Amino acid sequence: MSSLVDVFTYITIATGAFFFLAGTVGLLRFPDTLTRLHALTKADNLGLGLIVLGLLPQVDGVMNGLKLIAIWLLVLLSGADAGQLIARAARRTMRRAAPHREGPAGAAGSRSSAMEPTAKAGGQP
Amino acid sequence: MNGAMLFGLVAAALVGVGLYGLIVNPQPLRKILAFNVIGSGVFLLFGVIARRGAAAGLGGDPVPQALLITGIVVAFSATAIAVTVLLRLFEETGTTTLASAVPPPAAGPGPGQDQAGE
Amino acid sequence: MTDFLFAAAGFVLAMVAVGLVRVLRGPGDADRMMAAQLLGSGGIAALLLGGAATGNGSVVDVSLTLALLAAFASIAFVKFAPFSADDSSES
Amino acid sequence: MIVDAVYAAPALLILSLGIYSTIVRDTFSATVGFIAYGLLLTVAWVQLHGVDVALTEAAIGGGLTGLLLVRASARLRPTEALARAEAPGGAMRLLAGLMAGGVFVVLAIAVLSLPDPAPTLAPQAAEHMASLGVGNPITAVLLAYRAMDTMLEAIVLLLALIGVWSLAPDRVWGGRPGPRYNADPEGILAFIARVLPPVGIIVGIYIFWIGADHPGGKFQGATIVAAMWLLTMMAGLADAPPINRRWVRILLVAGPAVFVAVGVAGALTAGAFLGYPEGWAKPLILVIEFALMPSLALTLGLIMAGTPERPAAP
Repeated sequence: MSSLVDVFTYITIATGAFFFLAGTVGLLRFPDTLTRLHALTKADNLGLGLIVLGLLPQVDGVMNGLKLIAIWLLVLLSGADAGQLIARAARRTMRRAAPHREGPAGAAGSRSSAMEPTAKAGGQP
Repeated sequence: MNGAMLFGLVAAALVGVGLYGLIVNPQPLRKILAFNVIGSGVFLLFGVIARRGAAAGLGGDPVPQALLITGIVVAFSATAIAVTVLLRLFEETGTTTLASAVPPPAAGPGPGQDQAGE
Repeated sequence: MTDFLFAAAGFVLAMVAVGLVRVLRGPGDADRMMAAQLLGSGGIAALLLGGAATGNGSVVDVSLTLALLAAFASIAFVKFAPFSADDSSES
Repeated sequence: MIVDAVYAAPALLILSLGIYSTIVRDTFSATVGFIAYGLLLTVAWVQLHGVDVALTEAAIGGGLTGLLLVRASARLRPTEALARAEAPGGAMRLLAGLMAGGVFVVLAIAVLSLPDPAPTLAPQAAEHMASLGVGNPITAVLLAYRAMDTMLEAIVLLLALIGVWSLAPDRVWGGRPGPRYNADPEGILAFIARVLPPVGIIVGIYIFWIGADHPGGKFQGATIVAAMWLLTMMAGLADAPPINRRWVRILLVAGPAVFVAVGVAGALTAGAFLGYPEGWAKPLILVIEFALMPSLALTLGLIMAGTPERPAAP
């Protein structure tokens, strides 16, 4: 019985560690700030979630288990929000760096105008 | 115990690194940072000494550990004061230079302009 | 089990270290601010794994505090940074 | 083998980050490096079996110092070019490097020649813990054998706050600290400032509460509560009170005043300043902790809020 639980722990923690690897690979390989931020906030938070899941059967006491879950939820909440805020700051910086690219078509221009309505819509929940 | 020794050596190196930064960095904020690096090196050394004193079922000597907590809080309040003094100096003069020949406040970008962005 | 948990903690720490090297190189401030995020998730994961390996239950409380406050520097960054255009300070 | 390598990793990362934030050109980069350095120090304290210290480092180094430094380095950015022009020449750098290297070598020798059965006060601290009724040896040390340090620490924080206030220009003396932050129109910051503080306050009180028997305590708890207050201020949901309000002043001194009063009472009844009469140690420690916690939270929050910048208009 307990060995079955241990197998569960091995598998989930190994998977969680894999997502940390994926996040770091994304950080190294992705071309710009926004995609790198995406890799970091998504993959690492999932990795942490899996590690927490794997550790749950190993901790003693319900209280410690609840605290582990609370840690993951807090990291998710603040990670998602901080990621969102950093992304907005980065976008403002990019726009300020290249204001003339905003209007006409072109690789950079079309990308930033495509992002415009999405971000606006997300801004007013 | 070997691991604690490694932290001791890192602590000694941090004191050296911080001292170097304190001398060569002209920006006062960098000096405050460097001072904090020295401080944390000293704290780490203290932590190693506490760890070496593990006895009576405790993971470390609680007396130096308690002093460390006091030290961290006091270091924070000193940092807060230093940073506030620096920001006020910048607001009043528009510069943070520590050189003795301070340029007159009128020269350079005025402080009002920088504060407007707030 | 203990060795496995330690190995996992070391692996996550290594990933954090590699990520830190990348993130601190910039080019912009926003990239650098990711360092705090990186340690927010990776550092907490390593702490929890190490704490479970050594059976130190109080580590959970340290992680809880870190989880609560890890976003603080990022929030300060967004609130105060003047968004330097392309970071002309770097070549 | 694996265990040793994992144990060594944070130490080496800390050293690298310390070097990075000392030698990198850009001040903002140095600040970010230092924040990461502080977060990793938390891991180091856990490794050195100082979980109480780790909690303090996580709360102060991870939360308040990061906020303080990022704010300052963003505001001081216009001075970068001028400061760089003042950078010392090669000879000076060499001299500084030699001196720093010398200090490192001396300290390293001192570390390597620490006495081998290390001197320790742990048995003495553990021996008397039972008579205090406190399960956490650090709390026992902070509030019994070294209570004077803890009292002076609370007073140092108060002095730091007075120092921060005294930098205010005369016309805004007694006014509200810092700028009034606008409520974030984009909503995210306001959202997190509504969701996080209730959780944070509970965690802060929890860390304070378990401090008697497990790692934790009033400083760590108060720091978390102060950080939550600052979050609502930064999001524009709350404003710092004018510093000339009577309730602010009373709350600030209440904690240290209770501490001093208990100390004086100890001098009268137990024969020593801050001595506890037989059997009264635990209740008196609780009284001090309860009185200090709100004062510390308010003091830390106001230190971070900064110098008064606006007149105290109602």
